[in-house]
Amino acid sequence: MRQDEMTPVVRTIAALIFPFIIIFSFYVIMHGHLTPGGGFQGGAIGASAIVMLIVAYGARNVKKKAKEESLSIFESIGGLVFVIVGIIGFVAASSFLYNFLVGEPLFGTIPPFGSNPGILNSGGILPILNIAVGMKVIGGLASVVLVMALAGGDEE
Amino acid sequence: MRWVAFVVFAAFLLFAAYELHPFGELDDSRMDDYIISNAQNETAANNAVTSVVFDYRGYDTLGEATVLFTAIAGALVVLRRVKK
Amino acid sequence: MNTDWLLQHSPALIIALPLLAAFLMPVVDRISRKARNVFAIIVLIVEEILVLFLAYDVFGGNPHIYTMGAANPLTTVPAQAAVPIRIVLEVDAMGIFMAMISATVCLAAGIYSLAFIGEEKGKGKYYTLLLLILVGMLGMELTGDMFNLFVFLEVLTIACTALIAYRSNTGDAVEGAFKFLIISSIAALFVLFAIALLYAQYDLLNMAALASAIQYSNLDKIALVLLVAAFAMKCGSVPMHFWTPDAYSVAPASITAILVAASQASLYALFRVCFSLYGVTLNLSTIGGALIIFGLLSMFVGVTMALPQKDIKRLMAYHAISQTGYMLLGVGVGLYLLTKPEFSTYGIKAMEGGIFHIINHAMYKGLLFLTSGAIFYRLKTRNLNEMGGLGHSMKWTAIFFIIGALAIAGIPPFNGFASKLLIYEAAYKVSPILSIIAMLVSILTLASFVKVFHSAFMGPKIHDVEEVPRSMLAGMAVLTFVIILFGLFPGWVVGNIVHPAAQALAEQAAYIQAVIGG
Amino acid sequence: MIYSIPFYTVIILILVGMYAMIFRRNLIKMAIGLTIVESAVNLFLVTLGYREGGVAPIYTNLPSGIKIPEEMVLPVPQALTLTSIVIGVAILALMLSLSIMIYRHYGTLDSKKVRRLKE
Repeated sequence: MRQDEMTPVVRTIAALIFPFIIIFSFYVIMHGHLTPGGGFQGGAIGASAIVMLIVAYGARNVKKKAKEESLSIFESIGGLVFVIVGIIGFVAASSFLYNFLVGEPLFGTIPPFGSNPGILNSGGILPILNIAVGMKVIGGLASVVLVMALAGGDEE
Repeated sequence: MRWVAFVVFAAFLLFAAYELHPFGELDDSRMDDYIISNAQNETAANNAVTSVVFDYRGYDTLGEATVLFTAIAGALVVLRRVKK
Repeated sequence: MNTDWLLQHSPALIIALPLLAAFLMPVVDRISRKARNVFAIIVLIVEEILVLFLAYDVFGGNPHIYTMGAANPLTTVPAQAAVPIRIVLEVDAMGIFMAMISATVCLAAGIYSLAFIGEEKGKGKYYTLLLLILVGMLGMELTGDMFNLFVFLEVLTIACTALIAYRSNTGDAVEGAFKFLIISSIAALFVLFAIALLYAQYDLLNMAALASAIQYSNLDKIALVLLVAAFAMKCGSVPMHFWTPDAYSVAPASITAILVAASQASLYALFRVCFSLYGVTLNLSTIGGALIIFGLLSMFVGVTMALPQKDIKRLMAYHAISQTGYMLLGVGVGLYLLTKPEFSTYGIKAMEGGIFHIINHAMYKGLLFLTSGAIFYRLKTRNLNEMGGLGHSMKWTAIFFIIGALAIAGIPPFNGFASKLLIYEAAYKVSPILSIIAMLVSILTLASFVKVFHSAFMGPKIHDVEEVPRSMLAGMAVLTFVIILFGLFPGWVVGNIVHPAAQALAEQAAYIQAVIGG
Repeated sequence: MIYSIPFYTVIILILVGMYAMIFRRNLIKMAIGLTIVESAVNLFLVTLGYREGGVAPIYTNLPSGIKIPEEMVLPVPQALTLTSIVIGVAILALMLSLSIMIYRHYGTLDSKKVRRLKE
């Protein structure tokens, strides 16, 4: 006999605010090169949304929707994007992790020196790496909490 | 015995804090000044911290992403179910 | 895509390749078991080839410099700046020497694991973590940046911890891993604190730039103490050796072989800090004396603790401590003698002995751990009293064990003798007592391994077992090949590989000049 | 002296964490101690980068009249802190996983009662 789930009040509110937390996490990730924040911070926010679901609905129910293996593959993809961007840096340009997008149309706008309102289409490879790291952190933290919640739950 | 080690260690660290420069007055900031002044030009990003994290020290960040990946793989290995 | 291009980018490629493979592994693991095994072995072989390729060039001439993310990887200092801004990889003879050890041991352990680690849930993760250990070691050995060293130290620590606890269905494995993790993370935090102290004063993280700026103020002394303490903890030298037997004995044998190389990566970091970072300002004979004392203590404590052990891997782990003592003794004597002009040729000889011993130890101790794993694979026990008569059925394992045991005891045709001889000769110039103690420890080591051989392989046939699978033999054969090669041509190895490595450590000016020029 | 209070705070935090690691026998408390030391070192890195009256080194909507670079705090320590926080999370995750396994095997988290972990 196990009581994984919390009361309906908690579950409903968790389901309601879950999309907002995810959107906020995307905002933090996407604006990492303009405002405080970035891939790690946004990823941690996104992972905390999933952790909230684990707390509210119980690890077993979350596992039915998102297995820890698929979360860890999601994480692997984030890592792969990072390394591949790094390798493109020296295959196509000059050195490993070279910021080869500066000056290009995509993400390449160089902002004027000093204070400015911020241009989203800037930062070179930084936004791409932010997204990669964001994916990685969401997948990684969520899967490790999920695994620990599942492991802690089956003592008897 | 452990107390002696602890007290020696404490004195050692307090001496380090005593020797440090006063809070807010830096000894040297050549590397950081260069980064603050050139981050916008070289990396096209407004946030100098992000340009350090992903560009100037991007390799460290790769290592850090690896650490996270390693820890998760490790946790999955440690907590996996094997028959005795 | 010509050779020069490859050579120029190979420092980055050496790190990126196993990293890419590790990230790909969860995907490959889904395809099939066979694909995963073949993939892992191919990556390890390609890695070994890349390292040897780079090594051939580094030993032939100048150190390689690689600036991460710069418009030109060779310009470490940007035009308007006075100091290096980006992370610089600096591959000198010593670094690539250690990288060769790491890649070789990982290759042997990888082949060995094909059969040794059963086809169970988690083998995909096992290979992922094995590749990540390789990444951690290579990252530590090739980098020229303090904080980067810390990051890869942590990669190494976490990957090692996870694999020590790989057999998590036994309580011992988890305990050993926990102990290792606690010690390692304290050590890593010491390193980080020391880096912060250095950063606070000079606003630099690059090792060569720091070395040229260092003033040897009180804060630098504190940072030095913290760094030396941390790396000595990690490499299993005596005052902090207690984690070694616990962690070594519970890990799967293939991982224990890698752990030997991993603790040598910490030893390398210790040497790097002492020589390349603090070299000019330090009073070399003082630190040399300290290293000699640590070395002697490690040798003595290790071997005396090893004698009464019943657990074969615990016994070997204590011998690993005592062999670490030889390396510290060799390099310590070297430092001590280098300050005395009349003995400086002996000084460099002693350093060569210490450094040669690093590679020898990684090879023969790796081999010994692999043979102990082979015994465990068949008998499912590590207790010496339950073994016996294995020489009848496991002939190859017995031969590999004899080779490893003779090499560790320093018997002439094998490589252990060559490096120990260099150490004895040079230590004699400091004090004959040092040589006598070193030889005594060698004899005790031999006695201990004769005991193991006797109780495991000799005697009537008790256990009805077969020889271990071919892939395990192949893994052991790789290391045996290196041992015999080094044993037969010690002069060539010392002249062409070990001497440049010792020179690279001893000559701090060249290290600094390679990065910041002038 | 009075202006170095942040540094002394860091040292005191390190000592608190160290105390927990050395004198406590519960494995979870040891993990907590490690985390405190970790946070203290991170705090130390950030305080090292502070410059009297400095603002964050972000140009988006920067107030006018800030001298660049003299009135901005140093970005590198913040980046290092970010790295070391994530490393800390990774270590904590692994340490808690190991604690779960130890609890499952021995039914206790007391390091004295666990067989070989004497220290």
